[in-house]
Amino acid sequence: MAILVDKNSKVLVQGITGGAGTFHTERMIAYGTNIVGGVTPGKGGQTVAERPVFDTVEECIEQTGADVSVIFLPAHFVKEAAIEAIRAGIRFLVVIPEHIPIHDMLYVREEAVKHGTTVIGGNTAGIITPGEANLGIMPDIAFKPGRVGTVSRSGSITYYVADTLTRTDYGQSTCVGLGGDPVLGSTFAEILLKFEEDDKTKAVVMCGEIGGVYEEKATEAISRMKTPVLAMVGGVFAPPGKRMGHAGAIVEGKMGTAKEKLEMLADAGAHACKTFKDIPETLGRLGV
Amino acid sequence: MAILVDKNSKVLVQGITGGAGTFHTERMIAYGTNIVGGVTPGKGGQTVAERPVFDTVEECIEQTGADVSVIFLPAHFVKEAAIEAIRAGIRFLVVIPEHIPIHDMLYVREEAVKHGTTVIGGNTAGIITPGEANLGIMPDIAFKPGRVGTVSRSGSITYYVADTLTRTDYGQSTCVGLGGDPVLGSTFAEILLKFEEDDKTKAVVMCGEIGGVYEEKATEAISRMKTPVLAMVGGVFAPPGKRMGHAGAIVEGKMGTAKEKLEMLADAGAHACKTFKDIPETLGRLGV
Amino acid sequence: MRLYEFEGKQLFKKAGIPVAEGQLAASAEEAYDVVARLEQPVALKAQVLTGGRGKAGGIRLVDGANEARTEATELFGLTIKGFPVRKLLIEPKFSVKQEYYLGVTIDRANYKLVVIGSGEGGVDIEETAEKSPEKIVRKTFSIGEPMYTFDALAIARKIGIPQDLGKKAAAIIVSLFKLFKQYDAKLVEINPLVLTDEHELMAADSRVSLDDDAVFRHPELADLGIEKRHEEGEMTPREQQATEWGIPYLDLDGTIGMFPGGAGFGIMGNDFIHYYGGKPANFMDSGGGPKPERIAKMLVLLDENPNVKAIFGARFGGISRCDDFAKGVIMFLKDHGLSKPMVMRMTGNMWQEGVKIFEEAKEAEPELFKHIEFHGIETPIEEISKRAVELAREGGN
Amino acid sequence: MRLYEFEGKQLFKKAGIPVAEGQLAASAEEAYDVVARLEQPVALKAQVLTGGRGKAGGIRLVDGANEARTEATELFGLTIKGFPVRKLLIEPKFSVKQEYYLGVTIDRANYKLVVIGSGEGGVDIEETAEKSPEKIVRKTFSIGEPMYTFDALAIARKIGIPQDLGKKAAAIIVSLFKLFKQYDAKLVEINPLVLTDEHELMAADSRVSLDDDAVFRHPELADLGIEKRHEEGEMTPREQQATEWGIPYLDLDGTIGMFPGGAGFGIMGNDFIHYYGGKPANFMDSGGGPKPERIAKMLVLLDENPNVKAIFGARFGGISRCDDFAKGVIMFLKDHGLSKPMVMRMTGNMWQEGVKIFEEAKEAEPELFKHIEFHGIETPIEEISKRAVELAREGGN
Repeated sequence: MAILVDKNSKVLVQGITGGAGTFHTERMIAYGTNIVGGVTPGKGGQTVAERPVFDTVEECIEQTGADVSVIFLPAHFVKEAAIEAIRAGIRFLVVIPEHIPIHDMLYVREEAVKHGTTVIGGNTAGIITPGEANLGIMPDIAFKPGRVGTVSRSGSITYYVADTLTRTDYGQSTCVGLGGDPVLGSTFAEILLKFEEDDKTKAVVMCGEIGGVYEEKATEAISRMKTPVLAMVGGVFAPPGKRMGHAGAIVEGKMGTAKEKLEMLADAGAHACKTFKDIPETLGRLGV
Repeated sequence: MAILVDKNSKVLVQGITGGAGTFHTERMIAYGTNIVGGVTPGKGGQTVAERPVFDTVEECIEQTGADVSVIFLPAHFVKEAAIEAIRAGIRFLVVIPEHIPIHDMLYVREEAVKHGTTVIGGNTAGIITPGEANLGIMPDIAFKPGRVGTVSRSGSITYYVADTLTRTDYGQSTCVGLGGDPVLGSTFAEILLKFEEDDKTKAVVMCGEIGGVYEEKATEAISRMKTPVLAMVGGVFAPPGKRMGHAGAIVEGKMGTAKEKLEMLADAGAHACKTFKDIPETLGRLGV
Repeated sequence: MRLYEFEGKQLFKKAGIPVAEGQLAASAEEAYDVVARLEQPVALKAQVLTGGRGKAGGIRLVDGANEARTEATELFGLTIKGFPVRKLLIEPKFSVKQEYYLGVTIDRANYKLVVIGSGEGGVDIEETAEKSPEKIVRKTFSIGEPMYTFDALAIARKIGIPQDLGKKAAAIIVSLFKLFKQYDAKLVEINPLVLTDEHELMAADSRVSLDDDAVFRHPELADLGIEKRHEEGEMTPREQQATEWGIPYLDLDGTIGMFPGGAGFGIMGNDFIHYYGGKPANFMDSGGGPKPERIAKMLVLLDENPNVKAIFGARFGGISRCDDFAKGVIMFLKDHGLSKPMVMRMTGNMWQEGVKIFEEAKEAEPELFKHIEFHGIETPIEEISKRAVELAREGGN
Repeated sequence: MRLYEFEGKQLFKKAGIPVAEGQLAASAEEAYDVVARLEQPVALKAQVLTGGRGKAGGIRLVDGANEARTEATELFGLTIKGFPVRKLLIEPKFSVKQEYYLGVTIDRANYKLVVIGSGEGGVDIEETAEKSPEKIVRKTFSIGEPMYTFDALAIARKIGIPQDLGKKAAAIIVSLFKLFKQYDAKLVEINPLVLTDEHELMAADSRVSLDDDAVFRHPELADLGIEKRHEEGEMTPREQQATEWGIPYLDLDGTIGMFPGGAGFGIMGNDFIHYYGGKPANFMDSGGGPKPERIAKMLVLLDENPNVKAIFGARFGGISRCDDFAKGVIMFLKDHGLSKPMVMRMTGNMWQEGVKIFEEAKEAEPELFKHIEFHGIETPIEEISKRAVELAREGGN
């Protein structure tokens, strides 16, 4: 078991014929990811990395049975590509590009909720279930199969956490990159609850950072979880970020400093960690 | 019992300060209809027929508890007024004006379905539950309380049918004007099924006419109903109407002549009537 | 409101849908001039607001200007399903490798927009739809929903557009859908969408019907010279008169002048006359809440029609008021006078006021009312219908 | 991308939201000229991309041109929260009977647009929101959902706009909401919306923040002279240099030059240095997939910073590649040379290639690498952080 992707996932790549699309498709295949095809409108009939390319997601699904998609496309194509994937029946969608217009992501999220599709990103390094599937741009070297899940807003933090878990032999069940953009396809809370339901995941490390609202919104989920949650929040020594006018303060409440976020998470029952090496120490103490 | 409106309905009039709005508000009140207020944006605070006028439906509902609305407004204001009423929680909406843009009515219908609101019209004479409430422009003289429901696309046909039922002492439970516009807030099938659930209604007279698709779509409902349905369709001797291009034929199938419509309704179990006097004869034969 | 082919193509062009560069001619000489300038084979296409133009000989392929003049002269002499040909659209001839069908319309029963496509376009598309429904591709949309390129690509693929033209076809489909919404259309069709020997896609014909009730919010149409027009074929003089007066009116071949209230009973009343053995001389609709002047004009149309032997009048006041109705009848009686026997029934909103107006007028000038048999709610409408048939028979003798 | 007040008001005006007729002045003389022409009392308003302008003395009311010159001279000497005043907006003075607040923004946690209104506008709106939440009216919308006049009328009523101005206020609210969507805004605020003694509503200030990532689809903004700009206050020379090179960079007051990969560890790495007793000299982000040239420039910024005693390097290749990273470091070493001690760790995508490039270069020119302590995945990043703190202490001696 794992969450969201495993070796049985049939993965398609949207934007497979582009430079990054082709490069990472080959990497993902080399890892053993079950890439079944790709989509680039107008390039149907071509082949990339021995995988067939289609004009539409619908056709790709018809022909290959794909159920998961990874998007490698310029940011301004993401909205339509994501909506296409969601409507065509993709159940899990990974949005790699960064700088996606915020309004576009609101449309994508609305469509995703309507169809019950899980979306991660934009600006995510992707997701990996070690030994089974690696979707996105994450470096294989950091990961090995194991029993701790991770979810992080930052790609590099994901790598460091995984690296630490690999070195200490905990390994990872699944590592999820939530994404670095201001509006994300999924929230911490949603991913945490998926880990909660996964038998293989004995603990979850969540890594947030200063700014945004998704850490605060995770507290309710954490307080309900039986699976232990370890929490890191970057930016404790960073100067406070900027506010989005009065309206931002009214809608999102107090500016979440890293310290406050960490306190809120700890109050909800998460185990706060300062540096990566606190993670195996905490896991050991918890008997994971 | 009755359907859709009765003496407990709290009715508001949208466009109450306009000429037709004021005239018919006074008529409806004279009939005993429980008109509780009116809405005209910008005219909040005024009084019409001793009823308070508000700027928004929301406020009118807050202050008066209105649950039903009748719209007397120029056609191009109907879309927004109807959506306002539906969102504010009106459960039944009567759209009197004719010549409402078709696309507007599609928006209204979508909103109505989403909120579970019943809409009749546009271009309807309204609805009357004799002795309890008269919403719209129907002439009181034709009606008296009784046990037969009617639903018709045409106002004048409604009056003639009611007149016939009044003269023969059947009377009417509720008479519904479906409306004469090409796209209507409700279908025959939907109104018929409401009559089916009404204890007081012992039979229903439905009056369709040449053109359109709502008669054909009623057959399934009729075949499921226990309450007997009598059907008239106008235009048996009219020249066939115009088709909406090839697309119309493809989407809506064969052109429904009055004769074909009547046959389809009869096949579904409706009792076909040619002239109004066939109605009491049929009711008598059915023992209603 | 149906548009002419050339008007629809103007909208297509604005929307980025490829069409041939066409020119209009309003006379055979103009056609000659256009073709002489073009110096290439062209199609002369009669512009009429009806289908079946091709089968009626409304399209002519010509190679030169002289031939164009000859054929155009013939075309301007044609009347297609009642529509006289007044304009020709002249387009360069093109080769046809394949014909597709594309259309957008409203599915009224399901309250959706429907996009329809087929790989077998042309005049027999309805037959295809009936006999081989699998050759018709449909996709429905809610009114508020956008069409995306991927929706259109899927349609293009399913109707067999060549893969390398998929994106171009998708752009056409998306544009057609946007155009449908932008102009409050009831129907837009490209039939056929042609694949030429040069491997280009082109809209070879246009059919666009807009919602009359929404034209008010599209002043940009008037800028293109597209305005409300009468869409019927040729009218009788009486129909023209009625149209000028704003009264929906249609001549029929019977003897009973129909003077009913409301469109609903306007249609059903005609059936009643048939049931009792008579034949109506017309259809007529008073429109909602007619003023006395309009009522009077309706009666003028009937009284002056030599085919009319008797008049059947019915008014059940709803949005219309019996007092206005009575005033209109009296206006007619005073200003014009009634020369035919007439039986009428009046009831509904304001009937007391209406009856009072009648009675007072009749008391003052009884001779005006000598041809009128007046009834109220006490007489069933069937009796009135029967009586009208009798009166027409008597009058016919 | 935050707009200046006068730019926001340009958008307001285009959208039909009433604003005062303002004029810009870029010098005290221009201010003098404008006020001399206007011949009426005016407000001189410093144009800066930050809040708190009023409290910082950035708004001056003056009655005549001479006074305007004096006050403008003062204003042009001000720096408000790091932003020097370069332009003044000059508007006729108006009376204020009541101040309202209107704003639209994104509720990121719930993925909705939120319209906010209050009957108590002005600078203390956040305090109002906290202490008297009942005085704040909110209405949420899905991104695809239109705002109707009735929605806006309800907001106007609830914030206490006088009934007879309800429709005008509603039009302003609807326009503000449309503007928010039309320009891909993150925030639009009218604070305050003023009710004048003349019983008129007017937007007395504007605050508009647009989504940088969506500016590409609004070329119409450039037509208005609105373009991407640096939104921070005054920059240090090094920050200016970094900005020119397109590198997100911020000077801090420590001694350790931070050369991390990725924004995420860029932030957390700074925490680590603190945890081990050091202080970073900067923030820096390489951006996704940096090319060697950019890597080299990042190092130049650090090496040339006299405050930097040691450099902390970390690269975990993801979208970025270790081979490009290694090439960049070597480019820097060859073209510029490293004068500070540096400890670094490199692993992730293409690490084998990166290590190979390093080793070959080091073998060829070992002296270039003398200040570098190089680590791979075998060394935890905490050790690297500790070592950087040690090196900085040693260097600081």
